[in-house]
Amino acid sequence: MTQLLSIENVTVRFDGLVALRDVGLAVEAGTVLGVIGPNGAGKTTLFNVVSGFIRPETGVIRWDGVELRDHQPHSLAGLGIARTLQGLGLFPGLTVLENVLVGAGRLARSGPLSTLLGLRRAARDEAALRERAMATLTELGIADVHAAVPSSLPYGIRKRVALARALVGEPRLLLLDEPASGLAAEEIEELGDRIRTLAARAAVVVVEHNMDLVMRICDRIVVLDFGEVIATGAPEEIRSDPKVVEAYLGVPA
Amino acid sequence: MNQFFTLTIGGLASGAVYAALGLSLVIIFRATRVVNFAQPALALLSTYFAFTINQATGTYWLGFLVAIVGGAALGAASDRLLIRHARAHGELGSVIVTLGLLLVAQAVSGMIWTSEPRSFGYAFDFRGLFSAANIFAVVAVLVTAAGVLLLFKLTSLGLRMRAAAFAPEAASLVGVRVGLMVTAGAMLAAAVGALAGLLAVPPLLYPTVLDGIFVYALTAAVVGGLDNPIGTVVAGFTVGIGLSYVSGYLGPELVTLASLAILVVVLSLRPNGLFGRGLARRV
Amino acid sequence: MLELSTVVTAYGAVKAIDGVGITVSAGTLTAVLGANGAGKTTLLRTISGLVAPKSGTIRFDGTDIAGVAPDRIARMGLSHVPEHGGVITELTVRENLRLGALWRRDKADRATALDEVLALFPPLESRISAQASTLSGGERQMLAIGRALMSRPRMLLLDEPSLGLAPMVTAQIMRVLRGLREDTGLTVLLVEQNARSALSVAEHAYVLALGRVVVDAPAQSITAEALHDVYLGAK
Amino acid sequence: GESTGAETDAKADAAPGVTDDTVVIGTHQPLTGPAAPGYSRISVAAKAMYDYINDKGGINGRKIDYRVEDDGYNPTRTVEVVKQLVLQDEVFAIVGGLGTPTHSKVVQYLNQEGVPDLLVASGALQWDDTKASPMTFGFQVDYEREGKIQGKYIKDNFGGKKVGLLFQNDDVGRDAQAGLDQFIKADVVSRQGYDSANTDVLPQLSALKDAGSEVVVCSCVPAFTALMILTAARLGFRPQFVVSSIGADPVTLTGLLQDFAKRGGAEVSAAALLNGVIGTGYLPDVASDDPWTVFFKEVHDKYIPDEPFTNTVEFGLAQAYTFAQALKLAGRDLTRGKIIDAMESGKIKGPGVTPFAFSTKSHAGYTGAFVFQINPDTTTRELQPPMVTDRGDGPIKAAPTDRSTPEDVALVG
Amino acid sequence: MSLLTRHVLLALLALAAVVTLSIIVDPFSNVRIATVGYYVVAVAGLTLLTGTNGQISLGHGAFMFIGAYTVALLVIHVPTFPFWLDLLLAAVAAGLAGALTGAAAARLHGPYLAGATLALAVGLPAVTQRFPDALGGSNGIAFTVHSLPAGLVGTVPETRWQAWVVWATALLVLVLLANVTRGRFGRNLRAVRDDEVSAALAGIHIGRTKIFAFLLSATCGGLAGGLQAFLLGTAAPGSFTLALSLSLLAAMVLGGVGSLWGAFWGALALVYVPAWANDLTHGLDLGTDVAQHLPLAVFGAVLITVVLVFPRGIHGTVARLVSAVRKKESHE
Ligand SMILES: Nc1ncnc2c1ncn2[C@@H]1O[C@H](COP(=O)(O)OP(=O)(O)OP(=O)(O)O)[C@@H](O)[C@H]1O
Ligand SMILES: Nc1ncnc2c1ncn2[C@@H]1O[C@H](COP(=O)(O)OP(=O)(O)OP(=O)(O)O)[C@@H](O)[C@H]1O
Ligand SMILES: [Mg+2]
Ligand SMILES: [Mg+2]
Repeated sequence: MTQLLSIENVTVRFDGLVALRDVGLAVEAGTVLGVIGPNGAGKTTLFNVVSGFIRPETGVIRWDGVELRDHQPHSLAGLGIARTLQGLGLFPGLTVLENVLVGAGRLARSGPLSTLLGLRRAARDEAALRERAMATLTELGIADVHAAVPSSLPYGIRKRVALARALVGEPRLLLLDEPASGLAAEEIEELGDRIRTLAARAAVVVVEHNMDLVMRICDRIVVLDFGEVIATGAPEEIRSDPKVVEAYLGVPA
Repeated sequence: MNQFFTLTIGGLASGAVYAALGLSLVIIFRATRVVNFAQPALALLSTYFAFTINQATGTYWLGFLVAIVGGAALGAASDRLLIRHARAHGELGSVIVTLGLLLVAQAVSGMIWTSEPRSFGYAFDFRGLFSAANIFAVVAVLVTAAGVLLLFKLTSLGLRMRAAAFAPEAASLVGVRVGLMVTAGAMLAAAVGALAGLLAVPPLLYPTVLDGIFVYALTAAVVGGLDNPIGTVVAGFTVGIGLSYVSGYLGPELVTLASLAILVVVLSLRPNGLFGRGLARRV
Repeated sequence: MLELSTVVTAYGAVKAIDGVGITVSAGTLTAVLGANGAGKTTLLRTISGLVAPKSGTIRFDGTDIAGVAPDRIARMGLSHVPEHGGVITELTVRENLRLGALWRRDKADRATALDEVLALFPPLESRISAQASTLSGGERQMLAIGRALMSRPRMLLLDEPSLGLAPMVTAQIMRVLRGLREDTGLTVLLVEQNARSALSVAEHAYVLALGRVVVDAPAQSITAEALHDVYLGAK
Repeated sequence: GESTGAETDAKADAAPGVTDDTVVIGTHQPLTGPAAPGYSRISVAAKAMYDYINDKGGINGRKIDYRVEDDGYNPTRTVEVVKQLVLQDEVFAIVGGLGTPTHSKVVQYLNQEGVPDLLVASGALQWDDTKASPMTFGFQVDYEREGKIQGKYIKDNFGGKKVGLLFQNDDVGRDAQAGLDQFIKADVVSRQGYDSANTDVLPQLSALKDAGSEVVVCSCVPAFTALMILTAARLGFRPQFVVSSIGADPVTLTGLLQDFAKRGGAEVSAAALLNGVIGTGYLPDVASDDPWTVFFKEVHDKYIPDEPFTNTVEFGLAQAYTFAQALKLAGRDLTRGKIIDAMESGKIKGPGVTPFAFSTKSHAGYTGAFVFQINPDTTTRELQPPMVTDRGDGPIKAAPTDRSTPEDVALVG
Repeated sequence: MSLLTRHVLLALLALAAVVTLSIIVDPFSNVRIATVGYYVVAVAGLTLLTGTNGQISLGHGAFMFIGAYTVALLVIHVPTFPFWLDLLLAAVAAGLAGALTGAAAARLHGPYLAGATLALAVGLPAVTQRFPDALGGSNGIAFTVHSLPAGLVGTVPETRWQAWVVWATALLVLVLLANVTRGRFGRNLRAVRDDEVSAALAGIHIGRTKIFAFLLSATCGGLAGGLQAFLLGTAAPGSFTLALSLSLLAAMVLGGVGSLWGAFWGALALVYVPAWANDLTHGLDLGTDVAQHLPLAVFGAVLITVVLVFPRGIHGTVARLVSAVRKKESHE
């Protein structure tokens, strides 16, 4: 197994508050890694470090064995890392298709000059992107709403649009922040199946509070509490780890 | 040395004016999240009210009072009739509506009081470097700023005003009378604006008199961090003194350019102004 | 305590709520369930006055509050925690909490309420002076609920309070609601996507589909299968 | 390209805007915007004079249709409105276009189109260029001539005293200094420019004071004269002020300073602040019993009684009157060529205290000024009778005394 | 038909319309037509920046200033350059200034950006005072552009020719801008406007995109200024006041934000609303002071009314009416 992404000794501090302390983890191709922990444990912060929104005080992040230094959020897509946000983060002024097309931008080949001049190349490029975006929408079963604006759609559909935007760029690593929140039970089930299928093409890291989902789809789980990794292991191990039960899961009702 | 001294004191006096108008921009921004371009126009109309009363009665302070009260009334009216509705159309819509109001107010003051400059006196004797008029201006601005700061920081009225401005819907759900708060903010802003007008206008009053001052006041407000009354007052005085030096040592034609330079330097170092909070978490 | 009859709310031509009748008796916890887009959020927004209904009556404690401004309804003791919390991110955690109880006269009680809320949500205590914009998603949700509790409401409208919260916190909130209902007679109308946890604490439940009430029954009598059918049927 | 002789003749024969009973003329004025204060009344006064003339039957049987366009002192707008006046309204002439930055942008156009461009309301030197702009004529005394007369007066009466200069940062200030420097260059201890958009002149006045100036000269517009006097008072600085005609009108200044008279006691009354200020002028003092002033006052009282009778109003009346005179001289068979000939005829004897320079060789306006001082009661007294000079280094001579009166001109029936 | 061909065809059609119109109407209307033309360029550039990319600029007059002075200086000092080269260089100069401004502005948001650009509009023209010899001080520079081709002298009036040149340029700019906004880059601009975090995660370089938007927009501003100078033969600081910058913004909103059609309507309104207000005033018998200020008041009132009553601007309202009429027709 190849280590796609690895994080070592990452520490993040926000004036006084330690959001992450000495965190390390590794993501392997073809697997789903779950990151769980209480509210404010630092899960989203961890994603922010990987995405380049936050510079860690210490620590190393390696992508494909190469250390990422001073990487910027926008350079991530080019590396093949896609991320969905804890909220929706859709572009309200763009249609569903356009939202997804923005995510497909990294596959484009023509430069700004050919767009400006309206060259054939740009048009061909655009057509290819469109095809690709529609394919992704079809895959997620939402091709019929491609012309709608997000605000007119139910929450569940919007979440799928966000997922489509992350997927369309054919990432090798997908970071999903609470993908199931706000979804109905069947939708969550469907989402779980989809994530498992995705794992064939891309490694997935999921931050999620829905334990049923996490336990079902993850190959491994990392548990954070107050910014520290308190447990790592397979779902069964985690479920029965007393530290995890105390900090996060609580006594099963 | 003497020149330096004069420039400093003179700058302080103009700084008080920038601070006052800047303060009124900050208040209206805090109350409505709109940078109100009509703010100087409301101040102008208020000052014309004072002028008219002065002419009719010969008493300065009655005019002063009418200007402050009239300003507050104008603020309330502009909010109820226009700005409230403009907010629904986003930042751009609000900018344009307040701009339209500025033009109308300037035109109306020209229609009523003509474009010719009118004599408008100081509150106190203006003679001497530390003239009573100057001291009054500085003190009035400092007191107002302190009052505004206390209002926002310590009182529940201030908290409600801020809540109403930031998140009207959420504020209404916790029982805040959003409409009332926004109007209160607009009134307060316009009253402070009227004060700024009364301090800024002497010796001459004409429809475009506050145009230049508005630019420096906005500079002060932006440099200070639009949300921050104290920052704005500090920046107002700093801009006043700084521009006074530029005018005295480098040439008066460079003053506007210098205010641009100040803005560029400050904002490239601190995009939310010197005292603005930029910590907001993005993700 | 709360009684809706034939309430219709529309966004433009689309009726999001279509002739809904609901009764919530004082001191009970009632759940509203339904698929995405069923109209649950709209229902709560209509009750709290954020959107005005097209027709129908909404009685709160006997007074018709249809079309009344939200701030007045809030001051009547009906507190709404909107979807995604409605935390005012530009204010600090403390200011957000203060806002919740501002219109309450009793100062001493305000302080007690603050202590209670902080005890309930310890993460808020450690971040009390932080700007709410820096909070994590779950912390914001805690803040929103805490703010509503600060006002010591007589009735609470909760829109998906478990969204983004750790399971333990969700369970704890449910416990608190149950406790408040028992101790103070708080009435709760709870909207949940997560039917299981909602039904476990509720006495009565309504299920909405396409803006209409399709199930109106005691919570225990609603089975997973029945729900499943409704949800699927709604799609 | 170059226009041929025939073309020029055709243009000279043209008479657009002229019908049997009317002649249409136009002007551009700053009615709104930054320059409106101080200037917005000129066209009001001019209109009053044209109304008076029209009520008396017009000139050569034609009534004058005076079209005023607002350019907001914005050169772009000036070009647009002047093109509108020429192309759409088809005016016969542009009369009294106001402002150097504005009017300088249309001079070339007007000359190229052969439109008479008469009595420009600005003291810049550039209107007097018979070669490049044969259709353009100035009106007021140019800033350099006036500067020379001031300079000589200061040299003669305050010889050896330290002189400070306050000047507007544009051609007004530049030209005025060119004139002043011919006489008092050596005595100048400090030169301070001000920007007309910035009303804070404390830095300048404090520098002038620090330099020990005993005489302060300014070719300021009235607002800045008032600002200068007040700021000096603020600094306790009491030099001898010498002010140019554009900003030396006691009536206007009293108005600008009146609120200080109402409060704060006699010490800061307008009269006290203005007492002793020396000014130059080329139109008769508005308070005098000069026959022209009396006549203008009559027109004023009849047509615009609500306006204060200031120098600005007199300026507008005089300017309109001067144009009407040219119109009369051009005769009933009016063409553009004829009005130019009339202007150059040397027969226009204006209301001013000095003659116009108008001839085929010069298109400059008034050629000199008199010097006066403001009395304690804001009336004025003449310190030096009208003198005339040229814009070069020519001598300063007494002006001819054979001024005409309104009766001599007998413009209207 | 490809997008480009369609845009070019539309532009040619429009040019033909302008030429026809310019022949029918009187010479002064040609001045107005040309004025509308250069405002279209400026407003279209602004709509790309503000409407599409969400960056409010209160200082676009400053870029027109740069364009106008570039043309003025080139005409005077390098008379051998053909005027189209002057225009090109004016666009380039303003574009460079725009890139610089964009770099400084990229981190600014909302009112801070508004304040900074406002200071730019007020401060930059003051440069002329600093260098009165080179830039003409407050009087500015007057000059003449002889652009009428020798073959047309005598047959085509100068004003008509100018209208053609301005509109040919304007339409070229509109075609380029239409290409940009319709394509991937325009989408990215809108994505950055809507949500910077999501846009960055989608691989868009936020800073670079914003700077590029500023560059393009300022280029249009510079070109508009250059065209204005070409048309009027002037460049003076008094022409590039804050009022100009704000008028451009107002025109954009009047026309309909974010659409190139909106730029056209807005420019039209910018030229004709004051003109009509002026004519109206001349036609009424009002007191002097009221008459002097009425056009200003009318313009202000129009701004307020449009935002509050027709928030989509002229274009949005027209588009809505058209679709309503179509619907009605299809029902019948
Ligand atoms: N920019 C910031 N400034 C200050 N504090 C921050 C900032 N970002 C995060 N924090 C704090 O760091 C801690 C970790 O936040 P993070 O968002 O990573 O939590 P999380 O594990 O994702 O929680 P949740 O499950 O509630 O989403 C929280 O206490 C949060 O308030
Ligand atoms: N502001 C709005 N404008 C137009 N349509 C809306 C608006 N808000 C909601 N809707 C529509 O009204 C219907 C009901 O929406 P509502 O948000 O009340 O559903 P919900 O049951 O709360 O769904 P969810 O589980 O996604 O929160 C949906 O079809 C939705 O698309
Ligand atoms: Mg999180
Ligand atoms: Mg909902």
